[in-house]
Amino acid sequence: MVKPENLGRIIDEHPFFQGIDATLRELLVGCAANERFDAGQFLFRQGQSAKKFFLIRAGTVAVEIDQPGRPPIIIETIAEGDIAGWAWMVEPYQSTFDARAMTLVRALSFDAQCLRRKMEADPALGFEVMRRFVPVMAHRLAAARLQMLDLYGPTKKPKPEKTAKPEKAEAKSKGRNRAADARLEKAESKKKKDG
Amino acid sequence: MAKAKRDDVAVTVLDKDGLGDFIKNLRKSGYQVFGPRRDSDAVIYDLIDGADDLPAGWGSEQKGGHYRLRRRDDGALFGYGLGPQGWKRQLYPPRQKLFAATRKEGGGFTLAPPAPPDPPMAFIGVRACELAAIARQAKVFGDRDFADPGYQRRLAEALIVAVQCGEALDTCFCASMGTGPEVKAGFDVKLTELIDESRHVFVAEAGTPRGAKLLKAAKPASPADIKAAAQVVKNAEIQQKHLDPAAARALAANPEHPRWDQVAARCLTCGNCTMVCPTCFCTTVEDVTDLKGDNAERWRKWDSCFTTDFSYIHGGAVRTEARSRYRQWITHKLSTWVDQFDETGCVGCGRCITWCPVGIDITEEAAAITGQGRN
Amino acid sequence: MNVLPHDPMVPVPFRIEKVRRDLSDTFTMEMVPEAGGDFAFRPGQFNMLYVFGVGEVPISISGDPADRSVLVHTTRAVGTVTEALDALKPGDVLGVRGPFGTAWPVEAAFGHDLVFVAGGVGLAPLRPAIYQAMAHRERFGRVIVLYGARTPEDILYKKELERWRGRFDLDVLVTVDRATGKWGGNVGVVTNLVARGGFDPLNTASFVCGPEVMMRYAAAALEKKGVARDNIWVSVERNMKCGCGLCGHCQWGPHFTCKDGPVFRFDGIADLFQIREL
Amino acid sequence: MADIRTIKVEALARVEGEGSLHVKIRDGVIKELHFGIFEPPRFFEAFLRGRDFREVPDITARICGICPIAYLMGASQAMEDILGIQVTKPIRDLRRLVYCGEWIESHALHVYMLHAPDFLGLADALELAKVDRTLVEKALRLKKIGNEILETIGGRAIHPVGLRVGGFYKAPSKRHLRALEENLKWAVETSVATVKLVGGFDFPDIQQDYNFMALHHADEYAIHEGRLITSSGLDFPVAQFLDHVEEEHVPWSNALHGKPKDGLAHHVGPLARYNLNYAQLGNTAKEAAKDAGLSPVVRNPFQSIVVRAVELVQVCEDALKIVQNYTEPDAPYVDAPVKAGEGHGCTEAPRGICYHRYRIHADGSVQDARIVPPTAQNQKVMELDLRKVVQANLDKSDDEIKWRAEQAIRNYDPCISCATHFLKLEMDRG
Amino acid sequence: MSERKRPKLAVWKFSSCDGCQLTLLDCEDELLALTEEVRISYFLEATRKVEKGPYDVSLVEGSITTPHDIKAIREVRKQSKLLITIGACATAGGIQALRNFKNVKDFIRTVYAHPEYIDTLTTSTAISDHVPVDFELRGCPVNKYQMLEVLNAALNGRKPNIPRHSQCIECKESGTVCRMVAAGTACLGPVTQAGCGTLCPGKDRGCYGCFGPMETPNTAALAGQLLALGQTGRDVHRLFRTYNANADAFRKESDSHG
Repeated sequence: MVKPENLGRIIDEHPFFQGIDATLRELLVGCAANERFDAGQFLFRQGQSAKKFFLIRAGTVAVEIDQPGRPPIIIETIAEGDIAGWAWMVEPYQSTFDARAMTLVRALSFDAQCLRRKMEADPALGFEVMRRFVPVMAHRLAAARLQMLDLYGPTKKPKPEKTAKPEKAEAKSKGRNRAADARLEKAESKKKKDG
Repeated sequence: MAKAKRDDVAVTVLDKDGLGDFIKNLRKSGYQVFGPRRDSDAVIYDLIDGADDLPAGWGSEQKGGHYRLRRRDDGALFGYGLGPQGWKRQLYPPRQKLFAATRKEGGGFTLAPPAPPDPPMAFIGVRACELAAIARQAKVFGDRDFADPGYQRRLAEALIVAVQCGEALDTCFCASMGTGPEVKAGFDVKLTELIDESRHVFVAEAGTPRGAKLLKAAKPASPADIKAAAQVVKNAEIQQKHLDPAAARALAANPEHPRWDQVAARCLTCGNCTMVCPTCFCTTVEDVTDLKGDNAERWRKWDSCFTTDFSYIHGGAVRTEARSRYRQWITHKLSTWVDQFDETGCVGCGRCITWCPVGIDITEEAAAITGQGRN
Repeated sequence: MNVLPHDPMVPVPFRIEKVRRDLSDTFTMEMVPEAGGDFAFRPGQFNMLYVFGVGEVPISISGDPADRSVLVHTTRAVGTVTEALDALKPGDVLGVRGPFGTAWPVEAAFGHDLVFVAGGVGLAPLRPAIYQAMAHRERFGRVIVLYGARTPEDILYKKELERWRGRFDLDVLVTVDRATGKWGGNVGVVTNLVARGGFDPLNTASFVCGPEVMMRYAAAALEKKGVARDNIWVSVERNMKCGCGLCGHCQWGPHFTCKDGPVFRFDGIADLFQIREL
Repeated sequence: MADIRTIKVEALARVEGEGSLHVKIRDGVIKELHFGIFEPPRFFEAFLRGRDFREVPDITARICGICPIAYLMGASQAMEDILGIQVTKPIRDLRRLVYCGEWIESHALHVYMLHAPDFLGLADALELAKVDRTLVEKALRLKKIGNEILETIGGRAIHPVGLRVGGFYKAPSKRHLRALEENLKWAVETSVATVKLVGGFDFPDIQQDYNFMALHHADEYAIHEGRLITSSGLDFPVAQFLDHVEEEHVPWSNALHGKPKDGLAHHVGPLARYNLNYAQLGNTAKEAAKDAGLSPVVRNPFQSIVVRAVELVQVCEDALKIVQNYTEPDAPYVDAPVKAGEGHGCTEAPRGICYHRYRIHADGSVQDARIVPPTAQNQKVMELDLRKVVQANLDKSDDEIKWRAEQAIRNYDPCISCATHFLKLEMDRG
Repeated sequence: MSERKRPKLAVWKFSSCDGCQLTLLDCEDELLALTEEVRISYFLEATRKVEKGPYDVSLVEGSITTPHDIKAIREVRKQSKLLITIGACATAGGIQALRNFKNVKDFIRTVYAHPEYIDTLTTSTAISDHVPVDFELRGCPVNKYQMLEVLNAALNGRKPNIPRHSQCIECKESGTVCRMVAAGTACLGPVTQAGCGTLCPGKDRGCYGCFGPMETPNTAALAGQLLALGQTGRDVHRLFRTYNANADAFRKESDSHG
């Protein structure tokens, strides 16, 4: 374990805590620890109780979802300067993703229980941590949405004449005439049988 | 005290026959002469054979979405107001061939320039606002890095006979836009029609040496004639409609004004306003081929920012809604045109008001959006 | 009257020398004027490419501006004309009009860190600027290429990016939206890379090219990082029929995208980005 | 074992619309023969109710893309009959001219592109073009001249927009009509040559004893107005059409069979017109007919192609005369106040008489509509012809019989789309 | 002439007047040239020669009005690489779609003999209501130049130059004076797709909408203006309810002036 004074320096240098008040910093240091993960090791796992969050100091972490029978889906990669894990702040304090070290990762971890207790006791600290966390979460959410947009354009051409109309036709057919057509066919086959 | 006039600003007087001879001379000199002519329901600008084709005694009543020919009792040749379309029809035709391409044996293709140009044109009856419109388009087609040589050539060759307005239509607002009613520049010959109990003549003033040459044989005007001609245009200064061009610049700064939705509810996005606007210059291109695909041509066609195709980029149109298309049109016309060409794109002819099937009025919309109090 | 200029609406025939497939739907063509001669352009400019009988499209030039002997275009086949371009082979002829438009101000960025932010095929219009910057490498601080693609299979100029990445004087960071196969690199949008890039925001010029939404967010990320608006440039796409300010289609607020752009300084157009259906 | 042959033509080619033929032969005897029209009903008469009378000409034009003038004009005349409108001479001339255009277009199409290939053993005119391209080019030019007349007066060839109750929306200028003159001169010559050409074809020797019915006009070869006459001796105004003709519904066809009440199946179209109005043909047409070996009475249905060509000569010449003598009307149409009433209109479509009857309310809305197109009237005689043709060719192969039978149907230039419109029939089991 | 591979063209007919396929035969100047570029494989109106599918291009005329039609159009779709509908019937149901607004049984209560012989649907619908369509060519009938343009574009792999904007733009390009403004004539031009060649306004009458609704038709605003010009609600209703009555925009507008 690294000594608290060293942790304090690391906290000071990390952009996430830039400009933090010295007293509050000391409170934080009390909950912090320095950690290291080899490539392949998990920082936390989906479904587990979120006991910590991490300030990534070096290396790359994959935030991913496991799927049976296929390789896990990487949702995003986070790296130096980023925060990993915010589930510790939101009830029921359960991790929603896996966080896997893609390379050697050095990170500062914060004990969630310790921090939550201190935050409740000291609203100034609570506010300060929240103030720094909310933008991170907001940014992460925005980035995730962007990622879903298929921003760089479709690979398949959007045939304007060809697809526009058939889509409409399909939709329409499903709604109205396809169903009507099916009914008719039924009626017809019945008629044949009857006749 | 009468002073001797300089030769190159000869002011003369033509009677109706004189005007007829004038047109005849133009035709003789090889010009295709375009002028006002009565079609069934309107006075249009078309090829004319002589002064007899001019719409003698026809006037027009124009307001939002409304145009009617009216008989005048003074027999005026130029009393029809404004035609449905300006001179861009002639100077920048609705369809122009850009080139023809032919496949070569063994690959590749050759490009042939379009057909040789038509003979030069002469325009009879160009109003002050129309002169301004021609100047605006000339700037678009030649002022900056790339010029349109076809437009430049047609305009350079065109002989322009302007006519001063003796009265304003209900849709006119050239006075607001500073383009009229007085004809000041950009003409070869300027005509002012004078009609009273005793005579029906045209005071003709040359604006260029070419114009002066055409008037050489004509009778000089008397100071009284000149005074009377100057008086004619005064009547046209009384105009119903106003538009504050300086205030209208603020349109671009109001992209979210609720009025856009109101006008969109009325707007048909039919594109009539852009088609009749004498400064609207947008075009699209069409590629055509013969069936075998060995010969191809590319044509330039008038286009309108009211079509969805106009703003199409792969995936879809940028301006899908009527509000954004109307906004594009009026904002460009009155506001961003100034950023682009240091002057407004509107000359106050009022055609967009008359020929809008539902009578949307550019002056009202501009005033409402820029909060100029008038509504 | 002055001498009438050459009609900018008439194309010049170019012969295709080489075609390379970059991605399943993207390809790079090298062409030379059929009648011989050079082709000069500035990075960021575009040409109107005409396929016989089919039509014309604006395509950015993606080659090295220092090499005037060959004209290079990278195109994605997304519509009728670009698909027809895709069908052309070496030896075929197409029509070229241009170059048109404004350029990436590479020289004006001398003395700064230079950050390229590209998304998808948006890397193509930036490539000439990257070439030019590398030709004057000593005039810049750090030079960084941040590139985002949809999947690892959609990464344009993959080999070239590898080559660049191997250089000590050029940082290349690539990210994908979705990791596939053996991808071991970054996952996430390209804007995330901006936050990580080690450049001096107060002394950085940034050239951004990609889909409009991506550019909006990339510019925001750059601003957040501390890069001033007047040090950010973006390349905007609008419908173009003439390429030279005559047809009116590409108007965007007060601008003709074809001649006032496609490269705009961000401070001049940031507000326009916010207006819907402009 | 009985020798049973079934000959089916599922879908007739080179006719307009969709029709079929079904023949059952047992031991060398025709047991069943149905010429069926399976063009689905379109309910024109039903949805015309409630429409404004001014709309009727344009709407009924949509019954048929090949002879829209027959509907535009028949409907207009019926409305004029109600309103008491008499059109002026220039309008009447324009009407005849535009109708000539339709005849030229339709006859040229039928003679060269639909019917002639049968006589030459070819599948279509495109095969003919391979044999004689110039001939097909001439045919197309002739057809185009007809269309040009339609376009000049009506705006377009199919469903022209220029015609209305009382006349025209806008009369063409003298200059515009004059532009047709040179082409029409060529058309007269070419149609004379056409008579000669088709007169030389081989015709199966079949003589039928038809009861012809056609419009008749004392001063001209009747096209757009006249009285109705029959070879059985009837002579009555068009208003009495329904007193003489009734309709019958047969199970194998979507079209009603029109049939005279006097019991004699009647035949309408070129043969009927030629036989009943020979005296009104112009000299050029008469001579062309004579040169082609046609007597003033023609009863061989296969020779209808020659008669059609003779009519081409007639209408090309008529059109030329009108174009040369045209004066622009003072007003393009004649108007009159609306009133309630019943009116009739009947004209000679290229394939025979097309009858209209309407009743309108005082506000101008249609109360009731009745239209009897030519092909419906001919169905009966077509079946009679077919029986004869099939019987005469029983020794031939099925394919040969099929071809002969198709040809016999094409003798009538059947316009099947027209034939079905007037059915007001129940859809089955909704 | 060498028999190089020409694309196979088929022309199909459903419920219609035949006018649109006749338009193909009306291409007098281009017909022979066209047949050098395409192989006419199925076109009953012109030839008894029938070739089996699949076809490269199918032109489909007419609307779907019988149960048999539904089966047939699916088969046509299956056999066709490119399916192009031609005309108002095929793209909007045509004039016979007027039945869609009525109870067809009302039509039938009238005298007629043997309804059991007939098989028909209660509606007349567009081809695209039943199968995917690659391109819809408008008009009642189609314009022959547009038809050639679409075939030409298909042959040459380019986008057809078929505008979707208003008829007004075409009127202005041709220099035709606006009937509505200059004579107060009721006109559907502002909401109708261009392409006919400015026929009705060129003949001094208002456009009656045979090319169907344009891309973004503001029918309500036009209807308001028509009323202001003195048309009655019934007039407006009827004006929108003709050859493209079943096209969405026109149907809705006519419904609101019942």
